[in-house]
Amino acid sequence: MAELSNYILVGALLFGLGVIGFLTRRNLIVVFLCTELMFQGVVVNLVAFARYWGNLQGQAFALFLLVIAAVEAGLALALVVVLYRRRGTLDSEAWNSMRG
Amino acid sequence: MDSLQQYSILILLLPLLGAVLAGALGPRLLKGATHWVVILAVGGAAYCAYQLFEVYTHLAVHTHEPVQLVIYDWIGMGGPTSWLTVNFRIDPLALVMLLTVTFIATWIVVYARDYMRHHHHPERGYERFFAFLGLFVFSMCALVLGGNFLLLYLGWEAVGLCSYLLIGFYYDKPAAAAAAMKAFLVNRIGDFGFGLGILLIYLKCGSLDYDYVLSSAGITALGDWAPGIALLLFCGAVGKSAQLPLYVWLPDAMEGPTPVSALIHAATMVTAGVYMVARCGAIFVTSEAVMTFVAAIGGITALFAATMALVQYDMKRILAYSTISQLGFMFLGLGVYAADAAVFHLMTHAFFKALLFLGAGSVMHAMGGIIDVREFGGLRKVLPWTCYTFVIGSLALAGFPMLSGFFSKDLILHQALEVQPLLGWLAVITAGLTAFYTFRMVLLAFWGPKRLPFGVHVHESGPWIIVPLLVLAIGAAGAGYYFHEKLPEFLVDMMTPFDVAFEHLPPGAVVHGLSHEEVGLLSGVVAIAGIAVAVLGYWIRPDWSRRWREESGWLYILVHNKYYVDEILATVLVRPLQQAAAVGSAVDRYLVDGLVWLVAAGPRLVGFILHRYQRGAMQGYGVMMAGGLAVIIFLVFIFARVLAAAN
Amino acid sequence: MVDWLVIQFHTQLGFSIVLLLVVIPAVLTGVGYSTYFERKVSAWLQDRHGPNRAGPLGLLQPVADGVKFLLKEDFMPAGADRPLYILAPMLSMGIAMLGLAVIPWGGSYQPAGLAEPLQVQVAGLDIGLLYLLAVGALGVYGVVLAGWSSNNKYAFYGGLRAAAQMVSYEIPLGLSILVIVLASGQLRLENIVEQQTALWWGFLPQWNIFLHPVSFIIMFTCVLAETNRAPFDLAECEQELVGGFHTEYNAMKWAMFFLGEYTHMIVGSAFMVCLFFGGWHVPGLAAEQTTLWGVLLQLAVMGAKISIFIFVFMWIRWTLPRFRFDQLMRLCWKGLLPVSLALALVVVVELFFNVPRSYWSLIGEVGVVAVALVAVSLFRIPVTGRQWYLPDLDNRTPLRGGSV
Amino acid sequence: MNWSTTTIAIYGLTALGAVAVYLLLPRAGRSARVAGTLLGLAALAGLVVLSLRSFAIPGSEDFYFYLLAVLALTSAAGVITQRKAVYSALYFVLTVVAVAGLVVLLEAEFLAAALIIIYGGAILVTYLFVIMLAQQEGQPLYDRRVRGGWWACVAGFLLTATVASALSDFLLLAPVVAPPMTVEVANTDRLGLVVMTRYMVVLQAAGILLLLALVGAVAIVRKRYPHLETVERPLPAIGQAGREAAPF
Repeated sequence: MAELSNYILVGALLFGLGVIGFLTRRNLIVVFLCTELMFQGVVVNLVAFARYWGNLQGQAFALFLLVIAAVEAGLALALVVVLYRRRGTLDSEAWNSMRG
Repeated sequence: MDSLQQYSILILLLPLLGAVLAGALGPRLLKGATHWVVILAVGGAAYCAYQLFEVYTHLAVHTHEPVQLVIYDWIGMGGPTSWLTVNFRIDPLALVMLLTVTFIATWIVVYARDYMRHHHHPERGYERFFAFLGLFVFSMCALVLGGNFLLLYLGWEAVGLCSYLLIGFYYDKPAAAAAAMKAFLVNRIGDFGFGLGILLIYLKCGSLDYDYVLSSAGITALGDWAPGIALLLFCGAVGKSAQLPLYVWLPDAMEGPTPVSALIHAATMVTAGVYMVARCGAIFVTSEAVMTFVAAIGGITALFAATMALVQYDMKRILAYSTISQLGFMFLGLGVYAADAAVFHLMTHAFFKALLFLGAGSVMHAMGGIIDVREFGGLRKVLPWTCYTFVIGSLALAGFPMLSGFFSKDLILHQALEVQPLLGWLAVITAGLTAFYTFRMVLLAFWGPKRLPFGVHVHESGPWIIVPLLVLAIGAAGAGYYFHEKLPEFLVDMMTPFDVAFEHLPPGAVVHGLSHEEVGLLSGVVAIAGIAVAVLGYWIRPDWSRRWREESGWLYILVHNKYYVDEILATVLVRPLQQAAAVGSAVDRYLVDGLVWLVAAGPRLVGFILHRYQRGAMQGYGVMMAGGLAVIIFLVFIFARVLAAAN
Repeated sequence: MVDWLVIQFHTQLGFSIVLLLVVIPAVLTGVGYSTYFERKVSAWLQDRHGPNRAGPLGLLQPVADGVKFLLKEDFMPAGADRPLYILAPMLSMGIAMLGLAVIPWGGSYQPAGLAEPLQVQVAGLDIGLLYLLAVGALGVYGVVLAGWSSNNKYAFYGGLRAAAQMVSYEIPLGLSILVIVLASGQLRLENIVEQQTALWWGFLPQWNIFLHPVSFIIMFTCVLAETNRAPFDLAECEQELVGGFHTEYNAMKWAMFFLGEYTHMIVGSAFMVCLFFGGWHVPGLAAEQTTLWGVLLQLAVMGAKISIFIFVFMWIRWTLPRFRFDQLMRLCWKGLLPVSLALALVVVVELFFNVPRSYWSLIGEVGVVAVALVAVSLFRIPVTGRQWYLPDLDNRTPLRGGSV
Repeated sequence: MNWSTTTIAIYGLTALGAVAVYLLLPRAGRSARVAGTLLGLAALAGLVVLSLRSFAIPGSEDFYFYLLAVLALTSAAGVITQRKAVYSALYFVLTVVAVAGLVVLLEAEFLAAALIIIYGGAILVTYLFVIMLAQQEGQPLYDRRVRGGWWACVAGFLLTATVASALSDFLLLAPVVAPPMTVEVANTDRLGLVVMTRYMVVLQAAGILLLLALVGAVAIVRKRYPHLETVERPLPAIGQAGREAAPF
């Protein structure tokens, strides 16, 4: 039986890959995909903790995390569609009008 | 017991439900039929009040004992048992108030149906109006039914809120908005004292229930503070019931729709102070000085307001000053240990003053919104129903023998002449003035040659208006005779503290001057004399009144300008406060804001330097965030490791 | 042979392998003959003969088709996304076949010399129902990817339509299944089937269809939509989109889509049979049939029930006209979704009040439908018709931006 | 092997992985995909070897764990290194499936099914939908080159390495072994009980959140301007529109 630290490591690496993707990719949709990737890492962590602590709270939280992910997908994609309609591009650099 | 609980809860819930329905569904769904909801709700409350009365009087237990109903625990005050509960106290005083309030309110809501519909204002708030009325009835019933001071305070403030909302009902009229604000602010002064009083009661007694506070144990717990608390509570009564010096809001409150003036500013809300003092008699009678103070405020206000009513031309304002004056009578009654008479007067006054206001409203309705008696006259022929019901109300107000005002005023005068002879004689004079100014108004409006404002199509009001007038006229005529023996009997329990204190007055404080019958004769004669003078001056020889006015010179000017009270208040209170506020504002703007600006200047400077690094690309921020987070985690990790090594 | 294998492994595993070896060829053959059957049905419905050349009654037609598919030129359209173009049909068929794993094809089987009975099921999962839903949820990828990778506008529109349609119809599907899950308190398909083997009044099997007919109708509708069958085959409607998502496909890759669709139909039918029609249960026969012959009889009954469903699918396809796409979506979001939500609510309330598993639930469902019908007729909710209350907006989504 | 060597190993392997990801990221000119792949595989193998020491006897479950973990990580790398957004999304589906497998290993079957149904069946389909809607012609420039890849890789590496080493360090000090599961009640039932009792309020809040998101998404995307051609057309009277026969 694998140890908790193994699952933690997998979760952390998934999260880290998500972070790198989030920071480097310029396509807004892929950027959002990378946030979902970070969610995956968190899910692995939560469920692993739940298993090794012998309770279900981690699973419950993972379930709510799915809700958050769904909400995020819905709203983010709606925004992406609107942004795309405005500028005709998905490049995140097209949206820097908030610069100081 | 159960039915008591059900009925008392229904009395509260029905108007609230009506208000909520009218407010929520009115604008969209009910529209022109909104009044039905509120009429049914308030009428239902009146029915429930009557049933409550029936059940209460037929209780098997000893009659007239107060019944306490605990509805639910409300606020935990720490400790396992100490709860502020929502409890009702049902006793004769509450019942009299409830019956009066719901009965009058029912007829006024009926009246408002036509009045608000065919009003000269471009009406937008028909549904709003009825929702507010329902809310008011709910608040007033909560005030009266409540079994502790907190509920009393709640109801007290809630009726204040309704009053504010309804005075400012025509919020697009600057005068109405200003009047609403004025009423609210002036009431704040009184309510501040009232709230302090309640807090002191809680501090001293550890409870707010009437049951405990007003019992001998509670009074003992209050100890030396009782007179002070009584004064503070009276402070609230002065504000709410428009006594000297806080009466200034009531005449201005006439900016509200007339049904509101009738219900709130004549019949019910303004009498809350009287109810409160009667309720808290046990606290007030602990000090003779306080009672004298109450009586003095009442007596002086009565005279003072009556003189101002002499020279007004606006019917509603005359009635407003009259209301202040009559409220003064009630406080005089309370101050001379005749609380039953005061409550009796409260009830009869509710009938005839509501009637008079509604009558004035009917005139206003017919005149297209004009209410100044100089602009019309001789309406007797065109508005017969209004005229004769109005005359009945006026006679009752004037204290014409055998009408309702006569009985109640008579009781007060009798006791006042015994306990405070000076104030008693002042009150007799006031009674005469009352008769005079009432009939001055009646004669100016309804008698004499027919004069109408230009371009007004005059018509008698419809049954929705006439029927309430008739019902209230019957009440104004007959209530005094019908109740003048029953009511004091019914209220005998409430009178116990007053009676005990009265018995214990020092010898010589009570003057046995005139007998009951003699006082009745006196007041009857005074009333008829006042009416006769008015008839002489305003009907038979109209030039006499003009001559009186001219000959009184500066006195007339003084009274006509309402003794310059508003101006004095403005000079003494408002201006200094405004100056202080200006100073405060300057301090705030330059000193405090300057400091804030200085504090803010640092980040601004930093921001000025850093802003060029904000490229507006979120991922750039993301890099910084991730890197920073990593550094922090790393430091924490190292720190934890070092700690672990140190241990 | 079966006994030998089972005793060899001494576990369910061996039996599952045997079952797999039986089921997959059987299903594939069934799929092949479904295409034949479909053509025959359509022919009967249109009063013609249908395939009757290859073999007796045209029975060898699927074989001939297979040969043709294998021998045709494998074609790759220009500008297609090569890996995905190849992956799409594989996904379509493979994912459809995954569902076969949890279908209970029969009750339990007790071979001689074995202590515990074996489940006639490849994998008895705790969450068999959810597994089926999950697999069904993944089924959309084949269609969407095919549409996208073909580099063809019609195919692309077909893919988009399929995506929107399948995501939408999954919700009422899940809710109508939830009704059964709530009522039975089970997520294992075999347990749900076993619950339905009890009898009313000694003769009427307690099938869920009698208790939850409305739920069944909703589920049936959704399965039609999920399998892209008419009248919901908007993703491949030839009048508008040529061939829809498979416009550019031919030969074996096209055949795999075809096989995927029919496998999907079989799995969906098996699913519905298990949920609503007592699965392998033979009416009039005791539920416990642990002999080999009994199990075979159950397998046959299961197959018969599935075949009836497939016939109904075809019957509907050749009878009803196709929906318009907005009607399709409106039917889902304004018709099926509210009703199935209400159904779930009714079942929850019945559970809360411990209403026994009897005709009460039937009354509840009928009530929900009555209310829905009244609401639709009173408020004129446009479930499939035109919506009159919306102003005319430009509902076309510009594909290339900048239309603001 | 004590903790400090483990930490150093984790740092080193993560750095190796970061370099691999950097090499794999799409950029202008020739990208060193082969080198990146090899480095990445090396890093993965190192991680596997590193963690293998914690098993006395690797069992079949551990085999599945490694299979799924490697699958999850490689497909996650695929998500962030693919040039076409569609491929990113598909790799993500693969990640979800792998994570669901890991979750099954952790005996949370319900959550695994929920992951696949919600992520695979709904969220990712929506992503695909939007990707297809918004990206019609070839590969745009912004998908073919990343920006600031170097800094991002450093930041991501730092974050991952610190988190992973910190966590696994504390866990290594007190190795946590899974307690045996007491499977009397099915996972779904127990999860349902927890969610419906202890997290009732959270559940309600989640429902409200979903509703808000639904309304919000519709409000965001919905266009409020009438189309020029249709502006003139009068609206049909209420209740009449359904009756006008216009099938198209």
